[in-house]
Amino acid sequence: MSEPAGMLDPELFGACPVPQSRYDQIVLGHGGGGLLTNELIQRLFVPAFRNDVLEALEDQATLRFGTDNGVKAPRIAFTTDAFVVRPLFFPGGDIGKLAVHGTVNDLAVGGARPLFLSAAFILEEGLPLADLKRIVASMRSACDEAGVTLVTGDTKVVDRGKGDKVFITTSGLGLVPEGRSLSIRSARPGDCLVVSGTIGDHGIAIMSVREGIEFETVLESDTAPLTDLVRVMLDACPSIRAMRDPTRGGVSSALNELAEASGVGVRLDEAAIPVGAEVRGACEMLGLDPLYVANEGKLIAVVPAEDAERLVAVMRTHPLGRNAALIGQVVAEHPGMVTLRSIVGGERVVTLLSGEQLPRIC
Amino acid sequence: MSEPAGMLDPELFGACPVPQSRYDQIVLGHGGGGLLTNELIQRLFVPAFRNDVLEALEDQATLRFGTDNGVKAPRIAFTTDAFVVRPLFFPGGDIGKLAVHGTVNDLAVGGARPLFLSAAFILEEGLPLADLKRIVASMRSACDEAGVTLVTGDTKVVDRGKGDKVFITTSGLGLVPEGRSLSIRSARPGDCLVVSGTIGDHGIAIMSVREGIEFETVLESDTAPLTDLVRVMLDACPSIRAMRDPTRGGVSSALNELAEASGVGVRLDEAAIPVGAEVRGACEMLGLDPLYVANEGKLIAVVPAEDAERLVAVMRTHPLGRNAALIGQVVAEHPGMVTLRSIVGGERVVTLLSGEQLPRIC
Amino acid sequence: MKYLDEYRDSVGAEKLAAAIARTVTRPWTIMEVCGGQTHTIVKYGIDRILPPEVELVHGPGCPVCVTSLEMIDRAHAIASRPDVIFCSFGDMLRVPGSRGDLLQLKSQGADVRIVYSPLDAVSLAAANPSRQVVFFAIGFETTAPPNAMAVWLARKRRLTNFSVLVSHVLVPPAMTAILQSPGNRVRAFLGPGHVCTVVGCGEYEPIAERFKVPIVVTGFEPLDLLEGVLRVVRQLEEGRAEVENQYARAVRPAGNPASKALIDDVFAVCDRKWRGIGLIPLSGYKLRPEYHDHDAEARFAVSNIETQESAICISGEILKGLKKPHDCPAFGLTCTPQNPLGATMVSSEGACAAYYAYGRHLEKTNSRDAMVPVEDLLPLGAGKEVVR
Amino acid sequence: MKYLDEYRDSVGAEKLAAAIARTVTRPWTIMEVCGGQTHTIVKYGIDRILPPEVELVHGPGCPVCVTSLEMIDRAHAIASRPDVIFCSFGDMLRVPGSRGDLLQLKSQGADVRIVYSPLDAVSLAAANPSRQVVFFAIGFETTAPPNAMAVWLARKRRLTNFSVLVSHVLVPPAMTAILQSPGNRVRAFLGPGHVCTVVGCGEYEPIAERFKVPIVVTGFEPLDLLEGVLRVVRQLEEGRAEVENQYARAVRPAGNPASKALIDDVFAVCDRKWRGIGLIPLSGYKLRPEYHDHDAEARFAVSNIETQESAICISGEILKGLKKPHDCPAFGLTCTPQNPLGATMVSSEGACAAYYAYGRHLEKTNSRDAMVPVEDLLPLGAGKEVVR
Amino acid sequence: MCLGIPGRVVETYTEHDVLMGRVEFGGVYKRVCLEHVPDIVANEYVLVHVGFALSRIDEVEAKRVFAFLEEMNQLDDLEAHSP
Amino acid sequence: MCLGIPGRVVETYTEHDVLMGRVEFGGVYKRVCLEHVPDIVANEYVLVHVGFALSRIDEVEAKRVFAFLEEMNQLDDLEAHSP
Ligand code: SF4
Ligand code: SF4
Ligand SMILES: [Mg+2]
Ligand SMILES: [Mg+2]
Ligand SMILES: [Mg+2]
Ligand SMILES: [Mg+2]
Ligand SMILES: [Mg+2]
Ligand SMILES: [Mg+2]
Ligand SMILES: [Mg+2]
Ligand SMILES: [Mg+2]
Ligand SMILES: [Mg+2]
Ligand SMILES: [Mg+2]
Repeated sequence: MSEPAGMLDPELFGACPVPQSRYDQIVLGHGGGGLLTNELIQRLFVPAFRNDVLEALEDQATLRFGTDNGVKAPRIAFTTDAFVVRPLFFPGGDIGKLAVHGTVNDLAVGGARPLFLSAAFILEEGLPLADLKRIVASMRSACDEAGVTLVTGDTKVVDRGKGDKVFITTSGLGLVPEGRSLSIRSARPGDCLVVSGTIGDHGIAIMSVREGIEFETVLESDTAPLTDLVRVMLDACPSIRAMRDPTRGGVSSALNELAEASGVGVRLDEAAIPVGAEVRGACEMLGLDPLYVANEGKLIAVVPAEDAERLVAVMRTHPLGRNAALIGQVVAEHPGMVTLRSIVGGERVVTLLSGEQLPRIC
Repeated sequence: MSEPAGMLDPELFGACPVPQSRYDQIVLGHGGGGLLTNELIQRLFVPAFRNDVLEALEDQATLRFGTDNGVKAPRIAFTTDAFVVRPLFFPGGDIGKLAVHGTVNDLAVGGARPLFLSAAFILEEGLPLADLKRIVASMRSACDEAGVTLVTGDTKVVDRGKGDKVFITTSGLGLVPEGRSLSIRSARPGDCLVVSGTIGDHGIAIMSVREGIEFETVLESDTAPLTDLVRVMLDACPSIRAMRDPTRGGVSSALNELAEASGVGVRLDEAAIPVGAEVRGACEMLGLDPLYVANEGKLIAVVPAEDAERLVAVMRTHPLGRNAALIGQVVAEHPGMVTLRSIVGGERVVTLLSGEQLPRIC
Repeated sequence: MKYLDEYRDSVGAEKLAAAIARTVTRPWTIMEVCGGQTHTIVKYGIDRILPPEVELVHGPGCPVCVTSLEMIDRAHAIASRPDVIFCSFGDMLRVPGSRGDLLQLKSQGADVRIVYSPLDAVSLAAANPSRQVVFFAIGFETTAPPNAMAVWLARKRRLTNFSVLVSHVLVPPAMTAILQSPGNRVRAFLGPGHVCTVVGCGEYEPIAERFKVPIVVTGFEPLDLLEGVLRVVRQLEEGRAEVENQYARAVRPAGNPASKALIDDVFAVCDRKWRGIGLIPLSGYKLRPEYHDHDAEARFAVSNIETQESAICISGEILKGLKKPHDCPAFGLTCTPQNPLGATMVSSEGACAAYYAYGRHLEKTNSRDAMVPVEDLLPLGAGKEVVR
Repeated sequence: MKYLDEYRDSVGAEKLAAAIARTVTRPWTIMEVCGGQTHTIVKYGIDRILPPEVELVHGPGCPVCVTSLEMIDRAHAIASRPDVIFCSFGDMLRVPGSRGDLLQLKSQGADVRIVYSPLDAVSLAAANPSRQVVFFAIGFETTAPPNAMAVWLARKRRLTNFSVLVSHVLVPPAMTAILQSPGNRVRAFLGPGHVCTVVGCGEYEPIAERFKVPIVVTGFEPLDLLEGVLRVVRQLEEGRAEVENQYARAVRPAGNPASKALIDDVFAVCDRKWRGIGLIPLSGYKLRPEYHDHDAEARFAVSNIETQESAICISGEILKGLKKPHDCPAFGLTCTPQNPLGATMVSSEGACAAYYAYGRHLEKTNSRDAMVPVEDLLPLGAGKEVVR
Repeated sequence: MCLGIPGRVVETYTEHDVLMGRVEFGGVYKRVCLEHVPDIVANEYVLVHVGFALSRIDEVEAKRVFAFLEEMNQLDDLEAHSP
Repeated sequence: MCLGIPGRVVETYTEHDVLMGRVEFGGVYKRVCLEHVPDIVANEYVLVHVGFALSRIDEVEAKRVFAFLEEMNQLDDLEAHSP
């Protein structure tokens, strides 16, 4: 997601790297995973903390710790995410499950074997202990399923009206095998893009139970730990160059970040992108584009063209990859940009989500 | 802070490990670092996540990652804390500084050299970007001062009224030198307790600017990174058995946890405990006990008696230890309990804070 | 999905495009009136498969982006009140008034909520008897029946805490204004399919006749639009100027009588200001006096808020089909969906926003240009508020 | 700190303890009336340095723990109202009524705030004219002047949105009740120093005389208490029963005339229920009718809420000095500061809570016993609410 | 203007004397006001805008564009066969 | 009952016709109502309960306990010297 260096040139953008959109306050869109989020990261966080690892803007930092004895130490992947999903319990999951999967997946798509988690809870006064218990039990079983151990944690309580029942921040540690190096910077023209299944399921499941938009249909989130799928993929196809889980901001954000980071163009084929019937129905009804809807438990992989068919075939043997599909190509044209060939043959640009997704009248 | 095994026996306490105090909902006291926090951890979190590392209830988990080549990998300390302090900016610091110091200190008091941090921000709609920028700048300089690098992060935005401007969760990684093993389980009767300076400064500084209690005096928080002090201490006195930063719940919580974990008694000498004049004044005025007030930038060390004097002397050469004092002893009597000899010679028990600290009428 | 997928067929699209190419003999400028049609055109890249003789220009058919600056300022004033729950369609929340948009107001603590339907706002009023629930009733003729139904139902249910801020606009007066503009280039229209489900096709006959323009009432899927263009081009080539109905699966010639009756009961025609265009006589609906009790403008005394628009952007000319987004020097530079200056950038349906999002800007600029130094930006909200 | 540190001197304490030991010849039971004194005694371990002949028993002197269950239920009812900002001293928030404590109510969304001073609540009322600000005016005579001042000031400032829920209690009637109890063992009192700064020492003369008990008005620091005990013991050994003033640095014999006048203006004496003891005639203050407008009980119509206390705990006998916390089978087991069953466990000043916190329980139990199976606990709030 | 999509009526009912219905959109169900399509029966399709049915979808008319495309196909065939 | 501690009056002022003051407690300053200690002057000590001064601390009386302890000391000395 890093931009060409010139874009952050203080000469060009003034000495103050605060986002220069029309907002001088945080709005929901800053958390939407799209353009405003991108601006906040690029203009506020990156300049403040400037260092190579952070600037890579991978979903996880890969670290090597020096040893006393001079032995080459293992590479450790480190990632964090805060989870603020509402409602706490939704069809197919809950905030606890999500908090485990989200962090496990950020490690997995970086090529690491997820091992340890931390969890910090921010609880609002008045939260029923029974709800907390249910969330924590769900986290435990998600940890077990993903093969990780929660080794440290913290709990804070805030005044009623100063929080929203439960927020959970998980951080994760994983081991990156020697020689493995997945990075969103390494996509090359000619590579293929593979998605592991239908897109938009999680975001629409959450929206379907949200106040004001509720459907009379129970749509299930697709949240799942990707550890095992990733293992199968990398075993079969060590040539995979990069993976990303297209969470907030959806496929659009993940691919725009990839295009930016690798300095390549991305060209999607709308007809090839798997979208479930209900997600399509909901998107048509609300005027949303599935490319911008959040996913959990899905990934996008960049793979050399010669291995793409085989990779898709292997993924389809895995329960979490049975709808895997080749959805587009990496191209040399329009670097930093994602385009899409529509089902009727026209072409358009897939930009970053601007603000957050709102149901439309028109 | 782990209890004798029998205390968690489901036969004794029913199958449901939910806290069995009169609260079936979260109240502020659950975050106060005292008895309610303890109950929540012991009855809800520990049973759910049950594993050896977590159950040790150290402020940090110490992990060893297997390597491919069979070489003994370095030991890595891992910790997390959520920061919800109000106001965001207070005399002597801000939430960003605290979020860095808190995590750095949890690593340092475990004997680790702090190296890497992650930060996850939960922002409330309407937060001025200028405030966020100030906080982030403060975090950066705190990182620089403590010698750590922030390598990964996350940002979420919540609806107005569903958060409180900014919450920050930091996680930290540090390297534990081979052979070093500090643990709150290792205090032995005869050991001495050393505090690095006056207690209660941070908690009273925060209280002094809190709505409804404001003083007309600016009290400064003592927040500081303890990395260097710890280094000096361990260099001079490798026999140190344990350290803890007495944050939430104050000295009382830190020592009760130590007494529990090591199965020893703790005996304090009230006259020896350093308390600043203003903190004393504020505590007298509000009816608070400095032993229960939060600290940041202070630590308590457990050291064999023969090294105690020397340790105090060494600490006093360091700016963050200039008021270091020997405040008590580890004893074999009343295991799991902290007692205090009052300035007029009587004795009392120092229990865990029950609920949160409230100013008293009487 | 039935009635959608079959109209998104690439083989059919190719055939229709080929038929258009075979039919057309010289350049024609055709306006699709409706923002939904603009959306389809750019989303599917339809203009790219049309022959170069056919130029599509985008009309003022986005109800969100034609809502006047002062109406948004009134909404802002009402939504700022602590006793009010202010409800709106989602895309209206991003449109900036003089003092920012409603999302910003929400971020500052106002109780602003997105509803899917105006009837949901009525339910909110029933559920919150101690609060004032206000619905921002914007839209073209299409949205008039649901909005009218909300008001009618609130009165029937005696929900005295429900009111609407009405900013309805009508298509035929806007088409007339476009055709009467000096320099008008529009020679034919794709008529607004959804508007016509309500009002029928009859209102368009006098326009076709008076201005000698073919009007083909058209649907919203790729095949609909291509067939609409084909029919328009045939008329143009044959020198006809008739009203045709491409969208007969949804549009009855007489529209929907029940809807028309309800609109007549609740609304009366009035003059209305359009963002980027200005005042068009008899181009909107207001509440009839019988529904005065549910009129938010009266209840919260905001009708004295009047706001002048800035003269910077050319959205008015774009809305009239006289110019294209790329003709604006601000397009993609100081004017982006993040920081829209004019009507046509404020909603994703607006012509400038649609161009920005779906690739026309590829030709001239890069989406990253959205990040510009703050000095280059206009002050927040290009308008100036006048409270009398 | 001046006037504190010098009274916490261990050498002086030793000397006074030695003098007491030299003076005493046989067992005496002395009650310190005031919870603040109890606090000092247990915090500094003073009873441990006294000779075994001197037994200190703890009186009903904690204003928080003697507040009746039904008063808390009334506070609960008022604080539950969305229009109310309910203000209280911090330690009152933890005291459970029939439906939990005020902290729990706050966690459920009520606007409950801690104030340091009643005057801060008046400022809150001025700052929040659209809300009802209610202050929970509890306390002994000591707190009556500040509470009266708050009411007086609110009336003067015409803050019609300020009211007080009054639950004031008076010391002398409680002392009389204790002395009249069958089985009374109290032979002398350490008088309540802070109460006497307001009302003076005169009210205690008739009690000393009628019941032949020495009363030494005593301060709150270790040396104060030890000197108070010494003076009481001297009187007892010499067969005197007088009122003495150990705390003359703060207590004038006539009290504070300005305070007494303000109390008379704002409050009138009334009967009052004490938690754990029951109704004591003429043992409290209520607002005078002139201040009816600031009476929260009337404004929010809560005086019909009456609650019966459970008969489980022996706090009444403890408050009267007839028993000690360890005599209660629930102490430290089903009754803890986390889950208090009775008056004397609810505040850190209460005798049971003080024993629990400061070590007497060492002898019998372990603080970890606080964690008991839920089956063993009484239902939440040991009382039963009766609304007439 | 005016996002409108076709949905299948699953069932109808009245609420506050207004005709309402459960309408399916590709497997997703939503409450829709049917008051202005009073003769609608289950399994028919309506065009829905902001939770309000504007009109019934006419199945015969819906096929017209395909008939037209079919004509063009035959025209193509003709052209292809006649040189 | 009734936490009360001595504080040093730093300055006085009136607010809404009520005598108020800035009072110091070991270096911490707090607003206190002085209306019932009307003759108080700066640097005198007052006994403060819930932000309200109940009485002035009498410096002479304050020393009495120490005089008493002093007497006992002398008594001790006497006892120590006389066998
Ligand atoms: S790009 Fe912006 S400024 Fe230019 S015409 Fe469009 S809306 Fe107006
Ligand atoms: S321990 Fe509890 S139950 Fe027993 S007397 Fe004290 S307050 Fe009552
Ligand atoms: Mg992450
Ligand atoms: Mg993530
Ligand atoms: Mg912690
Ligand atoms: Mg909330
Ligand atoms: Mg990710
Ligand atoms: Mg920690
Ligand atoms: Mg910590
Ligand atoms: Mg993230
Ligand atoms: Mg807030
Ligand atoms: Mg710690």
